[in-house]
Amino acid sequence: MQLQQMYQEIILDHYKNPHGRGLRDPYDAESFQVNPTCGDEVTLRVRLVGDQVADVSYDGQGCSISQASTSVLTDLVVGRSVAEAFTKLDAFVELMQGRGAVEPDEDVLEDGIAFAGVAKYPARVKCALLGWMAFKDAVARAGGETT
Amino acid sequence: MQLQQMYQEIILDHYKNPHGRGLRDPYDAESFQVNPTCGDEVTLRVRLVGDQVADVSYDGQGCSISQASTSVLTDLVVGRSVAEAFTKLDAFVELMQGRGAVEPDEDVLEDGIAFAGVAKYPARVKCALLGWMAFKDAVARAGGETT
Amino acid sequence: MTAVTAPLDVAALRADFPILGRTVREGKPLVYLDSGATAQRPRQVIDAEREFLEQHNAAVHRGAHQLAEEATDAYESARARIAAFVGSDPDELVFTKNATEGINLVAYAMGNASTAGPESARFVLGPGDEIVVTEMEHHANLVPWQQLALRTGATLRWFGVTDDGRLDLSDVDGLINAQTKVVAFTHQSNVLGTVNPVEPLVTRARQVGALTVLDACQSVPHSAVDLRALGVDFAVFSSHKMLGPYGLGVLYGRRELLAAMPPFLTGGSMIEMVDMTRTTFAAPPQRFEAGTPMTSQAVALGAAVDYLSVVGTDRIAAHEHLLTVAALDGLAEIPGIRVLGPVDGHARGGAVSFVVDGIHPHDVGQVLDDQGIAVRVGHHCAWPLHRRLGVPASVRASFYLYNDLSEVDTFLAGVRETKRFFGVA
Amino acid sequence: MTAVTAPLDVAALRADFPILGRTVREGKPLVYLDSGATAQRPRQVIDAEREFLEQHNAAVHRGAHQLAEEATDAYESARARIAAFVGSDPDELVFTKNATEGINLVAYAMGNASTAGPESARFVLGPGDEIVVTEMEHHANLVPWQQLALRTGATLRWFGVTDDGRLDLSDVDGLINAQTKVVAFTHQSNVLGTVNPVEPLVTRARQVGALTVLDACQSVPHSAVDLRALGVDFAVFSSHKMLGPYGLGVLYGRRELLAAMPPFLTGGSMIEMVDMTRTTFAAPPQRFEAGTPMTSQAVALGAAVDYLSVVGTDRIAAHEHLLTVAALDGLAEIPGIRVLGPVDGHARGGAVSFVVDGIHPHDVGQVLDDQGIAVRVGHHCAWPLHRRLGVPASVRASFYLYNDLSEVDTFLAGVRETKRFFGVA
Ligand SMILES: Cc1ncc(COP(=O)(O)O)c(C=O)c1O
Ligand SMILES: Cc1ncc(COP(=O)(O)O)c(C=O)c1O
Repeated sequence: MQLQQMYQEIILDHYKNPHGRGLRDPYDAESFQVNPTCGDEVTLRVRLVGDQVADVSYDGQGCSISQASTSVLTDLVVGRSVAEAFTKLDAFVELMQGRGAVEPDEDVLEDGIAFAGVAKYPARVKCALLGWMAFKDAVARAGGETT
Repeated sequence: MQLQQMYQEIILDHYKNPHGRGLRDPYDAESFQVNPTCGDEVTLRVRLVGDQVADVSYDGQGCSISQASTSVLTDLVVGRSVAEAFTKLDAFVELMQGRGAVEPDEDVLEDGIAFAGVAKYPARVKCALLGWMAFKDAVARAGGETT
Repeated sequence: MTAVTAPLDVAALRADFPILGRTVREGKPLVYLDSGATAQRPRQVIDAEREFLEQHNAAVHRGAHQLAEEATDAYESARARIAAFVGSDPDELVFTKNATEGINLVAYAMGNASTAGPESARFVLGPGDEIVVTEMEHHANLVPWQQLALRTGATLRWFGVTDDGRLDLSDVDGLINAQTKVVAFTHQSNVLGTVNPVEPLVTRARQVGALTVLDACQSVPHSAVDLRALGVDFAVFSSHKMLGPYGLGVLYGRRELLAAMPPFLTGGSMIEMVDMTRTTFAAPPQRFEAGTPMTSQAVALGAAVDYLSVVGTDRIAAHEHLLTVAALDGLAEIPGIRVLGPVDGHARGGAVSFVVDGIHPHDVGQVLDDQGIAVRVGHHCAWPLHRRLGVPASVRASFYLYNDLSEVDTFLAGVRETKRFFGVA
Repeated sequence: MTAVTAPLDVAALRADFPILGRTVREGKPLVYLDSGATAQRPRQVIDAEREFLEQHNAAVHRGAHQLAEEATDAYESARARIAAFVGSDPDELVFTKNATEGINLVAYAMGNASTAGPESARFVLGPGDEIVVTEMEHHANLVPWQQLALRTGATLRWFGVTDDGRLDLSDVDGLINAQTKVVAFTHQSNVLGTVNPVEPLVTRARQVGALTVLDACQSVPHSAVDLRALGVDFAVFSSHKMLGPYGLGVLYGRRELLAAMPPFLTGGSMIEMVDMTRTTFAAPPQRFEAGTPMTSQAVALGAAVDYLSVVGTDRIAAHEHLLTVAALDGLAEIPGIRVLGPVDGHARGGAVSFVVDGIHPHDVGQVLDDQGIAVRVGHHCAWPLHRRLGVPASVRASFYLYNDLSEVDTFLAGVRETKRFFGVA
């Protein structure tokens, strides 16, 4: 069964016990993203302080992959500079679009490397990226400097 | 060559020397018909006196088949009752739509039997019927009784 | 359901479908339960298209050469056989690219009626007029009407859906009233399997002079449908859901309506006369078939309806009924499963949608896929219906003539395995 | 013309096209000179579609199962290769059912702009605005604009045609002016063969802020076309004229224009969110691809552009040039022939239309057909052009990569035989 490659323990853990879930104030910008084929959706808020990502909070509904990847996202970006966060975002997007051929860097992606198996299932890549796209959009709306 | 079957001498004669051609007054109704694929067209007038087809006059442009069949039409219907004319029309339509399987009745169709070969070429059937459809339409417009 | 027919020899049928011999996901035999999205094609259909292309292909209705004659004959013969298959005549059948285009065609033609001649007056819509749909429509039979309402100022209204997945027909006379211009509804839900009663809606629509548009995408492939007997004004269905090729849909329209309706797409082959400032249009069905048609696809759909006719639509319906009941009964035995729509086989076709408590449909679909079982997950282009039933998405298994009871068992085992995998009791 | 390329090995190519081995009319070898209407398909293209259907077929962009993944990959890979073939990117390429739908799509989307959001303001048309076409357009690039003018109150204007079949460009600045919203014109005439200069029209249209729509139906199949380099805003072409299947056309649109343009056909797969009262739409190209797409046809067109690329579009153009010049020179030697359009090979493609003094085109076509030569007769969906040139109809011979010089000779002999048969000196 290839299934374990996709549903790594880490993913299922984040799914069952998501980090940072729930919408919080204060925030600078909010983004709503939807996956039009399955109706999964996420509402995500960012709070920037200076060039730091001070908080990310979110709510939504979706599959284990989309929920877990948003949970991992908050672990990876909160407390970092926007530039660092975007380095991780780029690495995560590259991993997910790599069709399983990209070797993830654990130093950059930490728990995010667990999604390497998902990249082999193109239909699920969108799920994995849903929260990340919301984060990218919210930072842009908040006027955050990404470089 | 199957070609001679289609282009019978009679057809070519009518084509070169069409009968009854030219638009004449008086008339009761006029019909304009066009073949949308090739742009061939005919304008045809009928004059009814009582239940008789007193005159058919026409003008237009088209291939040998459409021109000759309109010429034959005038020979067949002028001076007949509308009912007789429509008997001939029905016989001609049946012949043309018969794909070469209908045996034409010379007593009814006279020179019209020369078109039996045309019936084998479905793309040309419309040409052969162009003037006949104009006649049918013009009689209907003139309020002629067809039975 | 017609139970008096001989059962299908599914093993023999399956041999006609090359793809069903495939394995997926490291050697698992393919269990294809996604025919509601698109059916697979038997070699008879693929061969018919190939034979046409290799022997008779040419532009239809245009050339005067032998190939053009043969191609035109093949194309129009297909139209006649497809028309007969749904109880209509060839001049009432318009070929479109899919069912979606067919519905858009009617909606846009109605929009165009206001700038067309007086003969199309009955198609004109404006503020105060109403368009009626249902809450269980596929987006294809909802969004075009929303857009038509937006463009014309007409109002969109709809029949609700009951908790058990039937149309709420408690206020037919209120919803379809003197203001109503169109009533558009599905014959068979692609999510719930529900077969809707056509008669009361058509009767009421006729009383008030409204046009009826039937979405027959899920009924025509799976049962004997006689459009003329149903009495609808328009109907659509899609070739690719009934063993035919992609890129072809069918719009049926009653002869006198097609004759009065203004064109939609314009261009070659649908004209009568053209000059730089003005164009007049051909008679139906050509009026609605602008440009080079889907010639070889129509020929192939002709072969598909021949195939379905030989197997027998009643036998297909009876066979699917068997599979559906087996699936419903099996799912009922698994705790934590909620089936959307009718839970028994009465007036329902072979689409079985469900949710599993505690597991997202995407994740259910993934575990099934891992076992070679192809189902569909998501809202199946019926988002408002899912919202109405309180779920964001669902898993859908849908059956066709080539599925058998052992596949239903594999599917049920797969659902149980999904629960085990995610540790849901 | 590029003469530095190696000549085509036509005999080898012909072996790929099963239909070319056929005989017609009592054993005459088929001489197919009607590729301007529709091209024949090589087995590589037919095989690619079959392989897809027998191994990978499923609904794209929807399922989460393995077949759906494979089908989506095949479909999108085809889009990417087709985009590269015409110098564009996959997200700028919309699949339609034919080129005609592509032009209608742009015209209807412009019509819809008035009830869409502010981002589509630049597409809005109304009284006082002008649409510019040419007198040599195919009906597909004329009637949709007439209808748009009719619906919006805009005015249709057009470039005339000179006696020798070129666009009359003496008043570009007058015709394309501050009122102009769209300039729609053909790249290569399907009747005259004339290749129109794109640059001056695009330059002027840009000056005044008008959109350009290029009908590339007759150029893309026969030569190397780089749409981005041409600088047009939109372009259309048809699969079936370039060795691909029926039922598929391509609309190219510049990224930022597609992004701002409101949808045309609505339904499944083109939405973002749907509820009963309101729908938002997906990003391009999906926004313009409502319903189940022409999946297997796109895969097959992908194989067709692969085939054309291996042969080489420049070599194809050079080869057709050779045939065209031979046909023109040969016709010039037969008394009583009038060729419509350019009589030499300069800036012209391989469509050769003509009339024979004293013999109606239908009758010419019939005699040619009797000798196995398939040409087209009629107005070739360019009725205004024929009227302009003072003829009701014409005979058209059109060439493609699989034709050879011996077929041109057969054709010329056929024309002479026609004159003999009808006794015309
Ligand atoms: C120049 C031109 N434009 C448009 C078309 C229309 O293409 P289609 O019929 O494939 O939509 C054609 C072919 O018929 C053509 O030759
Ligand atoms: C009920 C129903 N209506 C409409 C459609 C749309 O059909 P198509 O995508 O072939 O246009 C479908 C299938 O997707 C359907 O199931």
